[in-house]
Amino acid sequence: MQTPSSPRTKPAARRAAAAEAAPSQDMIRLANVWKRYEHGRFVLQTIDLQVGRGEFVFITGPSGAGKTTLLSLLYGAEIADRGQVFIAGRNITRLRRKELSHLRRGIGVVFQDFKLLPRRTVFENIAFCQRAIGVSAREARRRVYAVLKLVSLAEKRDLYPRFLSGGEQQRVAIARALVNRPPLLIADEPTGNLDPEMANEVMDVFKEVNRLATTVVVATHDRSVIEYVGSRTVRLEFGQIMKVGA
Amino acid sequence: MQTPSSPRTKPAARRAAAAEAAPSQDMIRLANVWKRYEHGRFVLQTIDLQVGRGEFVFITGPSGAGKTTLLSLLYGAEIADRGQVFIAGRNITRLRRKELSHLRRGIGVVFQDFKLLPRRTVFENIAFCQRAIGVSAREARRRVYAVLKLVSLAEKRDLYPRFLSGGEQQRVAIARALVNRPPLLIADEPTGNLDPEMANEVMDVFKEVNRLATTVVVATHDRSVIEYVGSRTVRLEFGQIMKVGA
Amino acid sequence: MNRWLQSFPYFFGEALLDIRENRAVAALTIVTTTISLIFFGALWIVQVNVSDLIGNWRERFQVEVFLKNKITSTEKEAIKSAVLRSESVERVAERTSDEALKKFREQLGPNAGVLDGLGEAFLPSSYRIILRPGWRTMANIESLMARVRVMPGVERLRNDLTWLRRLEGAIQLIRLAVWTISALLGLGVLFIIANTIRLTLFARRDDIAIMHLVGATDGFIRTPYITEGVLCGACGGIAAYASLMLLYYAFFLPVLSGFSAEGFIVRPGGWHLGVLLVGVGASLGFVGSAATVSHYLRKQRE
Amino acid sequence: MNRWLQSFPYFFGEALLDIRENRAVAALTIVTTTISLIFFGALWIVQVNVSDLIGNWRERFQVEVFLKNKITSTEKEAIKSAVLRSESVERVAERTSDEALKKFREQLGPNAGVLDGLGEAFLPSSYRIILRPGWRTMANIESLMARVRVMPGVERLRNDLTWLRRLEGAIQLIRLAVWTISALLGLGVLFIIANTIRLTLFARRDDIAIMHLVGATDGFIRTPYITEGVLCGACGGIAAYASLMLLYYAFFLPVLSGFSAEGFIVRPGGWHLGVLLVGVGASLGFVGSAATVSHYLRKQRE
Ligand SMILES: Nc1ncnc2c1ncn2[C@@H]1O[C@H](COP(=O)(O)OP(=O)(O)OP(=O)(O)O)[C@@H](O)[C@H]1O
Ligand SMILES: Nc1ncnc2c1ncn2[C@@H]1O[C@H](COP(=O)(O)OP(=O)(O)OP(=O)(O)O)[C@@H](O)[C@H]1O
Ligand SMILES: [Mg+2]
Ligand SMILES: [Mg+2]
Repeated sequence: MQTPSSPRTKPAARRAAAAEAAPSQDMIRLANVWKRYEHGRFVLQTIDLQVGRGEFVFITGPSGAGKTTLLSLLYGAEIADRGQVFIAGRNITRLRRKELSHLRRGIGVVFQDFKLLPRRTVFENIAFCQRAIGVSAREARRRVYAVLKLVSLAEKRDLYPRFLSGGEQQRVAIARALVNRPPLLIADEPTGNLDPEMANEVMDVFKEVNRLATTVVVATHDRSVIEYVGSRTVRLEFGQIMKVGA
Repeated sequence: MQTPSSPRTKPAARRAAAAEAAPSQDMIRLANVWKRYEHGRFVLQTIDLQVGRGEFVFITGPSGAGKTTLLSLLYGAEIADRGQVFIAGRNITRLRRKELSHLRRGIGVVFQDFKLLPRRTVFENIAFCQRAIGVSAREARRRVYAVLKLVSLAEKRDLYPRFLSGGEQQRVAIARALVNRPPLLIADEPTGNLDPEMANEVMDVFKEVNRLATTVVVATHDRSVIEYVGSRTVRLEFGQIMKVGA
Repeated sequence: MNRWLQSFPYFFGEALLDIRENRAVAALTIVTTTISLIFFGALWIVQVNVSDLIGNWRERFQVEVFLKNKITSTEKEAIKSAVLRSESVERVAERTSDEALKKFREQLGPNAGVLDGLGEAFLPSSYRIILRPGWRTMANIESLMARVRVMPGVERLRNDLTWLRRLEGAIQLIRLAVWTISALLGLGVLFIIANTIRLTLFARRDDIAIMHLVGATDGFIRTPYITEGVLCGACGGIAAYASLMLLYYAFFLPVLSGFSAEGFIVRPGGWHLGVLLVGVGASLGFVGSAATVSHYLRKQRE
Repeated sequence: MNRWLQSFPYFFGEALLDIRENRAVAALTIVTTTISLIFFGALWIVQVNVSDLIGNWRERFQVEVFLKNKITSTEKEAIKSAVLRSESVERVAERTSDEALKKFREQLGPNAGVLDGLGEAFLPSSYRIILRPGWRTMANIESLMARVRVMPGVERLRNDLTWLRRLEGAIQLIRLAVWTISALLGLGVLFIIANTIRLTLFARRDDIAIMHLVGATDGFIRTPYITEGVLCGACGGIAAYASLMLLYYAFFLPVLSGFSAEGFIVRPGGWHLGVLLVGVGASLGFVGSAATVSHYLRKQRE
């Protein structure tokens, strides 16, 4: 895995890549962040969090604690009600729409519910991400094959998501998050449908990606996965950070 | 939990309920079942499986082994290519469409991907199942509240599924499977999005339901859940049953 | 049936929900249905009025026997009685030379001056033969004319036969056109409503699959969609009726009265038309949706 | 722009995919657009032909000066030169008493027999004044007539003034109707295409959200839908043109030739009409879809 080199990677992402050379800056910085959904109580409160470039961090906590919400702040799907969210040094709430699009090209996300496009095959689901950032059709094909092999799904490439098992769909989502070789990888419960062996394989891929300078943030319930990787763990409970483990 | 008593429970389900008095008959019996999807290899091969009334069985195995496929044979979403599938003594491949509908009213299913109706609230998602089997609106409301409390989601009853966290959606799916008090409960990876404590709580509910004569079949990867319950485990690998654990 | 009635509020509610959530399609469908039914209704109005008009014209149809100037009264009587003997004749009216001139003057209108100073009796007198209704077919008329033409004292015959022939042709043509276009419009509406229901089913395919999985029967699943089709069709009918009445009273009537030189009055269809349009709309809605849903559910089974 | 062209196959493919997957709605839209554009085209044909027809009538418009029987040739010359002096007159044609009678006979047709044996010269001779094109307005005509009416030797004047007045009114009315209906039809098509795109967007809302999340820009997301709108509109235009030509050559022309006693020929629009219909359809498609997509994406942002 290398830093992003796609021809259309634009200012935000390029700056992010450039800043990697200066690791003094954090990849993620949340300062006193509060978040609530319409007509609800605060789902996140007084969140302070820093993740350095090249770090591997787990977010854990009970169901409904706010893990998914916290992650969605990082790629701008939700906007904090109070506080600041900096990604690669840029204040994400201040970005214009186009800038946000370009920033997102530098972030790979594995969604908890996969969010695969139902009317596209496995191959197209992943290739599409490459096309959207302007990679040529040929180059995209090459990269998609490579990443599908990584999650042992090369033979399923022409199937539609609905013809896949739960775990296979999850691996497609993982492959899609990896294909753009993003400087930041965010994964929400990426092993919920995987057996322990497969889960460990995926974690091996994440560790490898991390070794090649990608910052990794994983939300999970799965204690054995956390133990397997053994990196920093942030525990959320009722929307607040409880303790920062080793 | 009691045996099904809804006014519209029809022959198939009623017979199933009646047969409960004669536990000599199996709830589930698969005899040399083969199954493949169009244009694919066989996903299930030579499956022989018996589950007695009132049993609690785990199905486990790696991603893509065929667990979901096996379960889908039990409620008639898929039809075996070879072999026989008996549910409560009835050959499911022989049922006419209407009979199948009535049989399904006696089976609660937790789907791996939840299958909640997106345009209905949590409450309606569950109440709808009761309405479909002809329970009066009032009675349905009472039962839905009771079952929502069981999965700690009473306060989320008026939200749409997309406003719930992954674990909360999963618990709605569990509540829906329980609300008709089915003689047979089938759950596919029901704890994939739940933290270990919540997973154990759900297993406590399943055990309680099982104690009240419901047959329970759970497909899962989660070893801690299997250990927590400690009942019979069937392991699938590449579409075949490998070993039957204690 | 009783249970069906009991569940009706549920089905109706579901149908309304579907329409609300799919309101873009529903609106499109109702608008297209309305337009089709407007044409259908307009055709109906046209047909009714053309039938009336043609009835009128037929009523006025007659054969005129011009008599020689020097005809004897015996000859005149012979002609009259011969004509009256024919079954197809209702009555015979004599038109004297003076009356003919007066009529001719009327026809000439402002140019009648050209006749001034001409002899009073230069136009021949004639018998106008009024035919019995139902006997005004071409065959009858031709045989009557053949008989009369050869009688002594007859100068020549005049009739509206070519006109009648054209009229009959026109009537056939109009009827054919009306039926063809109506059938096409009906098919169009059927297609559109079936399409809407197909779209709704498509949008709801996950819901329907889930409903099946939890044990709902086909009947339970089907009814809201059929209700939706009937509602759309009926709405189209109501809207079409309202539009036609509006068009008629607000636009057509004032404009027509400006041009009403012809004394030709177009009547709208009245409440019959309303019932017809709503009935046709609802029926097409029922057939279209029932067929689509049944087909969809049958396909699912396989 | 260059990149846009490069991506065009992708956008076009996506648009076709959308149309294929949403073919029910697309079909409905194209059909409705086609119907609207058929009416639009028919109106255009009607307007062009009515303009021609009216031009024809106007061409034939004239004032006739009937001369006294005992007019002197000096008076005749005085009248002619007075008329010719007027700017609005193109030429003056004399019609002798004989010619007038011949014309009258022609008009009477089969009934011309009534004139047999009358004096040859009982109709007055007259001057027909043919007006210069562009000078055939009511004001000009009325002033000319006022001048001529009082001259010695003039019996009376005849003109088609009431007819002209009616015609001008009819032209105004038709023009107004054509523009109003065209505008309404255009709005209708706009609404329908916008609706289709809205439906497509609705069906694709998850896709669009996911595309945004993985970093696709608005432009990238927007273009396939706009292409789809333009395609639908253009297809409607093509279909409408084809239908109109078919209607004209297969149905209207034969029927009309049966009734062509009037010598009145309706011309179809030719390829101009085709270009017009496709252009209007595509433009409406562009505007409708672009507005809807932009609105949708703007709403998403909030
Ligand atoms: N779009 C939304 N609108 C309203 N409330 C929401 C929305 N999304 C989440 N919530 C609520 O916010 C709370 C936190 O949700 P979140 O998805 O962040 O939890 P989580 O930690 O990811 O849980 P899980 O482990 O079950 O996925 C939950 O109570 C949920 O009901
Ligand atoms: N509808 C389908 N059409 C074609 N192939 C399918 C279909 N559903 C599943 N498969 C294939 O069948 C195999 C078994 O799938 P199944 O869903 O039964 O696995 P599973 O054991 O439930 O896996 P997981 O633990 O990942 O959910 C997989 O290889 C999958 O790709
Ligand atoms: Mg979550
Ligand atoms: Mg599965």
